[in-house]
Amino acid sequence: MDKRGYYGEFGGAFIPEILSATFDDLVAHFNGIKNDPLFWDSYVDLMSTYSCRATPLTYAENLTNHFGGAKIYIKREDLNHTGAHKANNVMGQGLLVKKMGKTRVIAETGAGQHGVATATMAAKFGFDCTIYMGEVDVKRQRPNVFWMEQMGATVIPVTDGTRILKDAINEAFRDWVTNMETTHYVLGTACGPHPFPEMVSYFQSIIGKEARKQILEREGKLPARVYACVGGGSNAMGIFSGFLPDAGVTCVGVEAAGRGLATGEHASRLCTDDASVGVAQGYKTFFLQDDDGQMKETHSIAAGLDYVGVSPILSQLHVEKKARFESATDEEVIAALKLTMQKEGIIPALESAHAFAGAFKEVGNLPPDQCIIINQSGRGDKDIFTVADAFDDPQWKAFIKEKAGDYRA
Amino acid sequence: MDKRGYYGEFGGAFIPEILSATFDDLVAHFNGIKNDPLFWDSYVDLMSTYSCRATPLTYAENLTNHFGGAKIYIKREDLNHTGAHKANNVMGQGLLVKKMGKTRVIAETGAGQHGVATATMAAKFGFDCTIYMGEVDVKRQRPNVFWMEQMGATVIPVTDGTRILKDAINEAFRDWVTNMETTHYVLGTACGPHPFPEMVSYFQSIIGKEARKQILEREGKLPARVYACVGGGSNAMGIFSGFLPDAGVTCVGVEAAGRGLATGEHASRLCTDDASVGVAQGYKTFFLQDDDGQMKETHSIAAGLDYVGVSPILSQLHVEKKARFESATDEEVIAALKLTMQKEGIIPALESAHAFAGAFKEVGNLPPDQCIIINQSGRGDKDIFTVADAFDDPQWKAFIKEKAGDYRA
Amino acid sequence: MTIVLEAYIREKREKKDILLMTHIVLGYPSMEASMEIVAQMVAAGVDLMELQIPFSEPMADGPVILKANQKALEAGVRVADCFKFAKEATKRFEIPFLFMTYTNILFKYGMEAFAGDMARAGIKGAIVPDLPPEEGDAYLNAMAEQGCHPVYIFSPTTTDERMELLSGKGSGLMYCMARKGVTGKETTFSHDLDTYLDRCKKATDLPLAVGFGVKDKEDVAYLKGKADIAVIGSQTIRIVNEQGIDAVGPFIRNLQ
Amino acid sequence: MTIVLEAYIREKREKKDILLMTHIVLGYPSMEASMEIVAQMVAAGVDLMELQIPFSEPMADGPVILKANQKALEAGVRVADCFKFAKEATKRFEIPFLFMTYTNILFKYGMEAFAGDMARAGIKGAIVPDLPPEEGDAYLNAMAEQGCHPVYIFSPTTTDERMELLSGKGSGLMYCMARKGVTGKETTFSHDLDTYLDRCKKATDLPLAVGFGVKDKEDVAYLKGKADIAVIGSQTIRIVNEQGIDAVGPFIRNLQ
Ligand SMILES: Cc1ncc(COP(=O)(O)O)c(C=O)c1O
Ligand SMILES: Cc1ncc(COP(=O)(O)O)c(C=O)c1O
Repeated sequence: MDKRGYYGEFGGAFIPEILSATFDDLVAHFNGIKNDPLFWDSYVDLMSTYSCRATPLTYAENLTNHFGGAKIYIKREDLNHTGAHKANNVMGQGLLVKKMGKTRVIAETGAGQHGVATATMAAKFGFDCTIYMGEVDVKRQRPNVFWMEQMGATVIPVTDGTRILKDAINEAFRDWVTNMETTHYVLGTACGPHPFPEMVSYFQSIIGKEARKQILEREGKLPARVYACVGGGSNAMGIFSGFLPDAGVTCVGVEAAGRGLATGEHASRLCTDDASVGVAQGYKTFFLQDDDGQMKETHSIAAGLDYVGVSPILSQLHVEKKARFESATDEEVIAALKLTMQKEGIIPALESAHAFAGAFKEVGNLPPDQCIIINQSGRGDKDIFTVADAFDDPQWKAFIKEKAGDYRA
Repeated sequence: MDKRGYYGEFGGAFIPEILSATFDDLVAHFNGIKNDPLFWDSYVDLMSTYSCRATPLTYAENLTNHFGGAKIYIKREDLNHTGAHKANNVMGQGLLVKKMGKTRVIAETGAGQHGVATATMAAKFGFDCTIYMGEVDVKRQRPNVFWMEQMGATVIPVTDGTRILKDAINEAFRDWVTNMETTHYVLGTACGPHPFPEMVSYFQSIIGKEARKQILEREGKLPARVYACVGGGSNAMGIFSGFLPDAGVTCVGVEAAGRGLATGEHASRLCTDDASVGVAQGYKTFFLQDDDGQMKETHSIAAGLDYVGVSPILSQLHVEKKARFESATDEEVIAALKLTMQKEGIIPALESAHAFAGAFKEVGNLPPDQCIIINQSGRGDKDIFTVADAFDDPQWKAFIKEKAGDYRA
Repeated sequence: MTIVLEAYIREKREKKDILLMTHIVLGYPSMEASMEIVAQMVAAGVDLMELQIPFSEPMADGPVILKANQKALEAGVRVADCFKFAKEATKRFEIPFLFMTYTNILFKYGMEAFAGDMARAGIKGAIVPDLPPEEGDAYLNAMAEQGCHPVYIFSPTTTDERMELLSGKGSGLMYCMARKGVTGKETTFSHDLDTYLDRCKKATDLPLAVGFGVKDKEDVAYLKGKADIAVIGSQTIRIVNEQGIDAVGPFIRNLQ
Repeated sequence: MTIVLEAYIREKREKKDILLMTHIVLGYPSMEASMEIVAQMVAAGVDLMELQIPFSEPMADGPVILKANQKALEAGVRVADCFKFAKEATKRFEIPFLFMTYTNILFKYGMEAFAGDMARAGIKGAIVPDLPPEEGDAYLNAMAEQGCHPVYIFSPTTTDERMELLSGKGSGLMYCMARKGVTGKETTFSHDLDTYLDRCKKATDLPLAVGFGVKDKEDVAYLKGKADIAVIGSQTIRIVNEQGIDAVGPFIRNLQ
């Protein structure tokens, strides 16, 4: 084990001894593909024939008029196969797994998107597949569980800890330390031990590459700001990476303020002082933890943002002030989601709706000759149970009750 | 009213007097855009920035190996915004509505896809929107109803007749004859009075144009066969139109055999003798009707195929033997869906799965140096309630019961 | 024979300010009831009647007639039953009867056969709302051959030119929709209607029947001097639904 | 002082074929119970003990120890309580104690403060499974300064070269995982294990402790002559869960 993947003081690879050789192998293979000019082409080819890359950049004319500020563009990761940016990372790692000669993949999932994406990739590449998912998330994202299972994956509800994303990650590591010869752990976000933060960002950078080219074609200039929601940080890293070198572009990460930052029931690690630097799940970053270093319970309406840690690369961008981090409450997110549906006919995932909410707070203050890009990391129809609950839709409830009645009969 | 849009003996415009002027206007505007070389460009531009056209052509390597016959390609209409080919037609008509200066759109919907697509288009273009949907379909496609409503559309459950697609069409016409000054009826398939069959096929022809180009790029030759499911016929017309002039390409439309052609509980109009020529819903075609001309009840597991009539253009292709029509039973469709999910990580809509099932019956008999294209008209995750029921998934049922329990509390 | 219906109407009009045409759906609520309703209507002084052959897709009808169509079909009404009914009605009652139905019923029956059996059943003409003249060659020929009246419809959106076309193709009477929309909804009888009816009168020499939303004495009175015939459609079905068959006679009597 | 632990082990080994090291999670099921378990174990002849400071994300632990961690935290166990416990245990009992925990507990406490308080509490060393030597500079320095043993882990996948690296960084003893995976699962003691332990022996001069899946007399017997210490981890927690605290003494006695 050589390069440990540090970004300032963040990152590293705090892994159990037993995985040492596995990580050496992984780093070597990852370095191999990074240095292989043909690999990126094969990746882009896969993504443009199996998924629909380049994903479009949509001009949101009605939202723009509504806020009367900068022009709003939306990068449409929701149009990816399986409905989110997660596909980018997963397909990239799938190609890597083939190169490594492994036959089984495992993954954690929070929102279920990464699980569905991994199960999909496993079906396509012919790998065995096991998905770990916190029991709480299994409940709120049942449709995704159903599809994962139908695609041949085994979904294991994690009943330990807080039974959400972080616990699923622990459980995936427990599987991995037992089965690393055959198995690759497809980590779903730009977190975890090196090389995952770098590797996941590498695959997701396809978003930023495209978006930069597209906005230049459309507007002839760079955006003033780029907004992305921040769970683990992969979609943010993906789009930010296309604009970080550009001094004039502000990258804004939007975290989950849950029931409000003041309530403590949130999942904001960078935009509050509630988090502090720590080491868990194999890497060093800002974590929501107590003084002893025990991880706290987090809350977000969006399962995919409900996470204690954050990409070490984003932590470093935060510390260096190369990116700005804000937050949006559950309530603001629901309002942003409604507005976007009604104005543009677009349904962002609850995760993505954080980026929209963050942008909506600011865009009216920017002059109309500027433009911004919001990264729509995924589509919201997977969230119907959560959204219908959040909207408290009586007809949906009636429908579910009737359906349940049918099943009882 | 001049040109009546006949295809052999099929087609025409059997419309109430009150719509006469409306249809004249519609025909004139449609002719206008057809003859405007810039219109098609603006349409393609909209579709490639708001939806993700060109949709990919995916090589299904695992399915190909599984059947050991011709190479299987899948045209990925499921990756369209809103999840089906319906978006093509709807966005095209949306541009037309803007040109006509109308402010309100109405539509019928069966599977809900066309309703969602129309509600989406209405949100984007700022039109008022009312969707008519058979009560039976409202029940089986509740998630779609939820999204339509969230996007600002009014969904009216149709409680008359057999309470499915055809009844929704009648009801939409009833609205139209009352509100034609302000309102355009966005018919969702290549049926109905002229110019709808031609107009919907025109917008959907984008599928065939792309597919033809893509397969030539990938394979250097045309496919031996092209498969599409046939409800009203719009996705079939869309892809077939790219290949009809090619003598070497067989276009195969796959209809819904429901519980089996012999049971009479199906929706097959062209591949059986159960249907006969008739006039209803404004056009002449093959209908599933009794000797008096009363329409029969149809059945399909796929709400979008559960329709008594069929595009007059397809009827003529059938009579002229320029296309071949086959069918697939509910059971075959479920099997094809499962296989496709597990082999390719792709979830076809139940409608689209008919095309897969039809292709799977034949592809093994074609030599490996040939290729075929299956049109995947939509994605299946909208169908979770139907699919979970068809698969009889106990965990899904448990989930729904628990959810209902929460709502009762 | 094509002028028979017109002659009848003109003759009657000499004695009455406005004639009444009513509409029923055959087999709703039953074939026997339908006959009883006809009897009451004729006795109450109705001048002409439309007999609707039920169709599964009555696109131009509103909820009341739509439901009646469905119920009749559910009860098993066949087209042959309707012809039988027609034969009996025309034998029993002196007034002229028209068929009202949709294209497919004629098409499946065969245009010539339909017109022939119609004529033999003593039916004077037909109203087929989804069969515009552009699609009507076979129909018009068959009707002409049998001396039956193809009745066309004017609507408020019909242009003057088109009114002339329709007038040239149709015969017997001209059916003027009082407003847009389907049968059975409210109509406001207003100045707009007057202007429209003036246009109708200018466009055709045929007697004018005004329908869609005509439901009470007041409406009928309004039409006097503006049209030859007031058409009562959905309202009689509503009366039957709400007050029973025996309420039909008194309702009709009260209209005049 | 770095040789204190090794010296103790070698001395004990002269009298016993194999030593026993046991493992408990502090505060599970309660702090009092933990102390009672330690007492029973010492009385039953345990030679060394690992005291695990509970952590919310015990990535390398299997279900039994994982749940014990959680329960302890739910009961409110703080790191400070663990130091207090350690101080008392080292005072009351003669055997050497090690801390076992995860990096974040040390990191948040501060490496130097942690090592200092450890030393003051009489704890001989620490096992931190998610702190590989590559990440361990601060830790190693702090431990060295306080004369505490950083105990490293060999696993069946560790290469010979890496074993030497680990051996050079660690002291006190070398913890050899008997198999892949997490704590608390079955292990098959087989020829593969022998080959692996031979490799371990060649790579280091430190005493070898073998853990992961060692659960009964038979397992312990198998390790005689192959290792210096048998480590009983999850199995004692299982005994406590299933038979209560008082079963611990008899269980340990029966192992030897
Ligand atoms: C649609 C969507 N967006 C965003 C996220 C958050 O992850 P990340 O911050 O890695 O992009 C998730 C995670 O599941 C997701 O499903
Ligand atoms: C996904 C999908 N495919 C196919 C159809 C059938 O329609 P058509 O035959 O017009 O393509 C529908 C109709 O709703 C649909 O939703």
